[in-house]
Amino acid sequence: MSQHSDASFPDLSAAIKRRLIEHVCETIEEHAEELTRLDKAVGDGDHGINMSRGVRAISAETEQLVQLETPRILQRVGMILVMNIGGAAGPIFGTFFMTLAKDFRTARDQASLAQIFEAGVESVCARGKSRPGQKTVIDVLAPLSGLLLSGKPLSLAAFSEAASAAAEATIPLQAQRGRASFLGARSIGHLDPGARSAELMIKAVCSVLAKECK
Amino acid sequence: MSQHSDASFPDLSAAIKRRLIEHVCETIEEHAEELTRLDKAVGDGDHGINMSRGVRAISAETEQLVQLETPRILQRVGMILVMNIGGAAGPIFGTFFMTLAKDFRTARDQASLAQIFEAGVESVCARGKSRPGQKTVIDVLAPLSGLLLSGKPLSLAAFSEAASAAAEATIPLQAQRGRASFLGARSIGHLDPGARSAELMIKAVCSVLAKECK
Amino acid sequence: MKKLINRPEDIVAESLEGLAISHSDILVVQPGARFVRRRTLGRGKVALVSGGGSGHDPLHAGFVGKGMLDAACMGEIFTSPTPDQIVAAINAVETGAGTLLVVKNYDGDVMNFDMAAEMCDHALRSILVTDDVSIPIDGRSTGARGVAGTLIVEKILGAAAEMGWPLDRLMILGERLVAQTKSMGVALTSCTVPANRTPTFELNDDEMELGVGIHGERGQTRVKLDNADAIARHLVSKVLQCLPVSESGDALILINGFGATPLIELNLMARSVDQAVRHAGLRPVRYLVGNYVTALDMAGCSVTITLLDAEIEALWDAPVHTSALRWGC
Amino acid sequence: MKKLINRPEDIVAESLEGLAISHSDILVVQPGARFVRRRTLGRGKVALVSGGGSGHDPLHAGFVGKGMLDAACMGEIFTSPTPDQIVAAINAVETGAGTLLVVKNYDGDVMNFDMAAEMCDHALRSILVTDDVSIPIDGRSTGARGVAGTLIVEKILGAAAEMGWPLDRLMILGERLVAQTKSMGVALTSCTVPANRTPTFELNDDEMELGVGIHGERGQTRVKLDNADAIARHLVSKVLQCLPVSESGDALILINGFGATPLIELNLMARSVDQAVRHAGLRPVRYLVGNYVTALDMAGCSVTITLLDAEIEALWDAPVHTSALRWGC
Ligand SMILES: Nc1ncnc2c1ncn2[C@@H]1O[C@H](COP(=O)(O)OP(=O)(O)O)[C@@H](O)[C@H]1O
Ligand SMILES: Nc1ncnc2c1ncn2[C@@H]1O[C@H](COP(=O)(O)OP(=O)(O)O)[C@@H](O)[C@H]1O
Ligand SMILES: [Mg+2]
Ligand SMILES: [Mg+2]
Ligand SMILES: [Mg+2]
Ligand SMILES: [Mg+2]
Repeated sequence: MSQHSDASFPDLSAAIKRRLIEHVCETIEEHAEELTRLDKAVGDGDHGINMSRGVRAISAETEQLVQLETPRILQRVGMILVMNIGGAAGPIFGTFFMTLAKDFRTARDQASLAQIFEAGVESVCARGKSRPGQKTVIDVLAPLSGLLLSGKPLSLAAFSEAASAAAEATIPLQAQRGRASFLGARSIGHLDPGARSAELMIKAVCSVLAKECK
Repeated sequence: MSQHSDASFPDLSAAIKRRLIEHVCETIEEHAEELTRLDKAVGDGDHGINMSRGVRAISAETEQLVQLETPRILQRVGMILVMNIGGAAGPIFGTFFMTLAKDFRTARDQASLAQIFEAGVESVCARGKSRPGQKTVIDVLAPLSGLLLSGKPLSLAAFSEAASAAAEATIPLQAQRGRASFLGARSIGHLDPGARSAELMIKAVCSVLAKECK
Repeated sequence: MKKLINRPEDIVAESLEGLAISHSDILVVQPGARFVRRRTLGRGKVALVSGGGSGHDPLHAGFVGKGMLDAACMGEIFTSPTPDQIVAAINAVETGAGTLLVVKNYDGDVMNFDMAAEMCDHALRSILVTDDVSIPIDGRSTGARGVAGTLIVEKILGAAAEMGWPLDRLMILGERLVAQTKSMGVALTSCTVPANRTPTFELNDDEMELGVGIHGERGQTRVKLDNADAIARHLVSKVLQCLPVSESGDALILINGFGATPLIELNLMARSVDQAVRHAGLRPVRYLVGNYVTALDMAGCSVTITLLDAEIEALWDAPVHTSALRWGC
Repeated sequence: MKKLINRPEDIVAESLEGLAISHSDILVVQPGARFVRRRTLGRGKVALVSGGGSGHDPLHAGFVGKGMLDAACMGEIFTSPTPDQIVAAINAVETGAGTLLVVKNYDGDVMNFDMAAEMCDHALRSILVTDDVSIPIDGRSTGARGVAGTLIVEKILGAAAEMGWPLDRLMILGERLVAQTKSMGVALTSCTVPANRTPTFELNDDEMELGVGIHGERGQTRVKLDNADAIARHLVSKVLQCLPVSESGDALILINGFGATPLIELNLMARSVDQAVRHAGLRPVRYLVGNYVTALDMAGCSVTITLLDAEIEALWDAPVHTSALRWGC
């Protein structure tokens, strides 16, 4: 990721913000049926419905959101997700965005971004009483956090690919959190729906940034 | 039907009584699924179940029944049907047999048998507040009564065939009694399940008599 | 067919046994007897006895208890009880003030209850319930069939009997109630009679049967599945066509599920029916919503409307303590 | 998928509206608000608030009323309510004596109720219901999920709250209740989440899922369909393995249908369960049989056993007046 020498990134343009919001929302909507299908296999068959209820609520506020500074957007997006999704996904994704918002103003370089991201992941673990390896969203977020923290220079494409690999890696896991944990060993062999959502959002963000920020 | 000059028929042998009881019961059991299927089309899908519950109760008493005189057998068979079938078929068939029993002792020739049979049909009409043409059991019993009353010499085979023709003739009728009447015009085109039961019993009786009484 | 049962032929007896076990404070089932009676009989009151085929639970056995039925005779699945069974039930609860039979108008029920009545020699009358409005009158001269409205007739007559009304007065009330109570139903599926193992009829995924009874039998017409509001409007308009206009406009509404209809849908239907009934100028002042008069595992519902006056409303509100309906005590 | 609904996205709101219409004497639903509250609040008593995803009707909204819940927050189908919604419900019924939350132990419910609790600043405690015994303990450290036993916890805590018990004492009672209440379920079919239009999973005609929850999700194992007596024996033995031995041996039994199970089958199961429970040396002294904690149109049932002592039994018997549970008044 490109580095800046000033105290913080200059904020993104409203156009890029709009593109980011739109593309994340569109991506989730486009994959809603797949997400529900994944949740039918190991959960209660509503993850796609839940996520699309969340992103539709965000879409409805796009115009107001793009006027805000990025930390405020993250904060508001988190709130919208919490207030509209419910279930497990609402608090999980909502908490993640709201935590990112807290220190986002101090994002300066990969190292500071890594810390912000890590704080987000930790807040999700705390909220869900969960940790990596339990077949949840965290199994996508935690490895990405590790990558960022490693300090190795990282392309958006590589970050994207890592998200996909991490989601994929939930397949052989036995779930220990969320509804899939009720299945015991029967949860093995299925992709975690929440992990797939996290992957989709990360990839949507990376693809917009890759296009717009070069 | 063969004629006797004495005051009444000599009673049938226990062997013939057993054969009659067994064959009527077997015939109904063998056709139970068909009867239920007919009732699924125009009723509540239980006519075969009901009839076989009735004949199973009769079968269980065969040994006692064959010791009785024919009128007592008819009376008892009617009671067993009433007390075990329930629904529409129980009172209908039960009443028929119990009414036959009343005057059966006076059966001497086709003419007296015709009157006994007619009394049976009338008791069913009274019990069911029904008359011929309403797509019920009566549409088999009434024409047979007419045949007997006509005085024309009648073979068991002809009687049997008339029963089949009469049952068949319920197909184009619109039901006006029983559950099939709830369907209005949708009942047209289906064989009445009760009519089919009546046909089967008559044919079973005729076939035993044809074999055993020549 | 998937059901929580042992052998199909034992369903009725075992289910009655279970009912008696879980409500032993109010009910008695004599082993082998195919009727349920109140544990404590009200001496000197008219005995209220009903019954019919099984498969409509909680009707009728679930409505035995204080302020409702004294006994219920349960036949085989969808098969009227037999006369001997009905006589036994009457004899078990009759205490000298006579018996009132509540009979749903089906040929089988009418014939079996008639035969039973002929076998009894004490004071005995019967009320024939004919609330279904879906049967075209042409061709049938024996009147409409009895469906979910039976519950309302049993509850209100039961309250009056509990208050000591004599047989004649109950008859007059019963006939008035039947005239003021009308129902119409719609099925989304048929049901499976356990001994048969397959459903009585099949419906496509986009179809429903309008004007069905409570035996999983076909209805009057098969139409495209519609939404709750449209279904409610249709049922309510059919029912109201057959009801005499009432002065107060007060109505009791029963939204009845057919056995496999989740409560979330019945509650939703209550909203749709409420709108339709109010639109027609009636005031729904009492509601009952639930699976009360069912057809085994049939999905769908019926709407019953009873026109209320102060007397009937007070009898509806009177205390009742049965396994399926309880209030005021 | 066939349901009596309008648009899938309106089911929850329209169904709550219908519930409030048909029980306007005891319930209030604020238009637009996604919670139901008692019409008349008991001043000075601890407020009892519960909630969860919709689709389990009558849980929780059907248990709002005198002697049970003060408010119920209903989320989307099978989706926990959101924190803002829970906070609004708490604020609507809190009268100064504090609030007790009854939460079924699902990650989603726990997280949303936790967030709500963090947003409130008055006295607030929560009871986590963990009655399901089907989940193997290995791998999961957050405890068992909450299923039909929730009804029992809500009824008994509701009675105690109504009698004026303070928050601390309610907490102790609630934790004792949770420890003494265990459940296990079996599904004959899955259910159809309305927005999905097809069932969550398919089962063959000769299969059942053992150890299911109340969301139409897969269970612990898929086995051949068995008869009612065998199913009852299995469920009861699993439940009893997880219950502390009680002194009196008195038990409350809940035979709970999952939404599409006809009462005739549940009554029959009551007989089978009664035999199994007695065989194990317990004395079933209270029964509740019906579709109370459901999974939309899922077929099947669960068995819940609560060990009773004189205090808990008296609280169970105490008057309750909700739309789905009513006695003693
Ligand atoms: N305790 C938890 N910690 C982190 N993530 C969780 C937790 N519980 C569930 N999840 C995530 O939430 C996803 C399910 O979301 P969703 O289906 O919308 O909610 P619900 O399970 O309430 O129906 C799971 O796939 C998993 O990734
Ligand atoms: N009122 C009636 N008079 C004469 N026969 C009748 C009458 N009602 C019904 N039936 C006969 O009974 C048959 C149905 O019997 P069954 O299915 O055993 O009883 P149910 O209709 O009670 O389920 C019909 O096919 C018809 O022949
Ligand atoms: Mg889910
Ligand atoms: Mg029939
Ligand atoms: Mg029948
Ligand atoms: Mg969910």
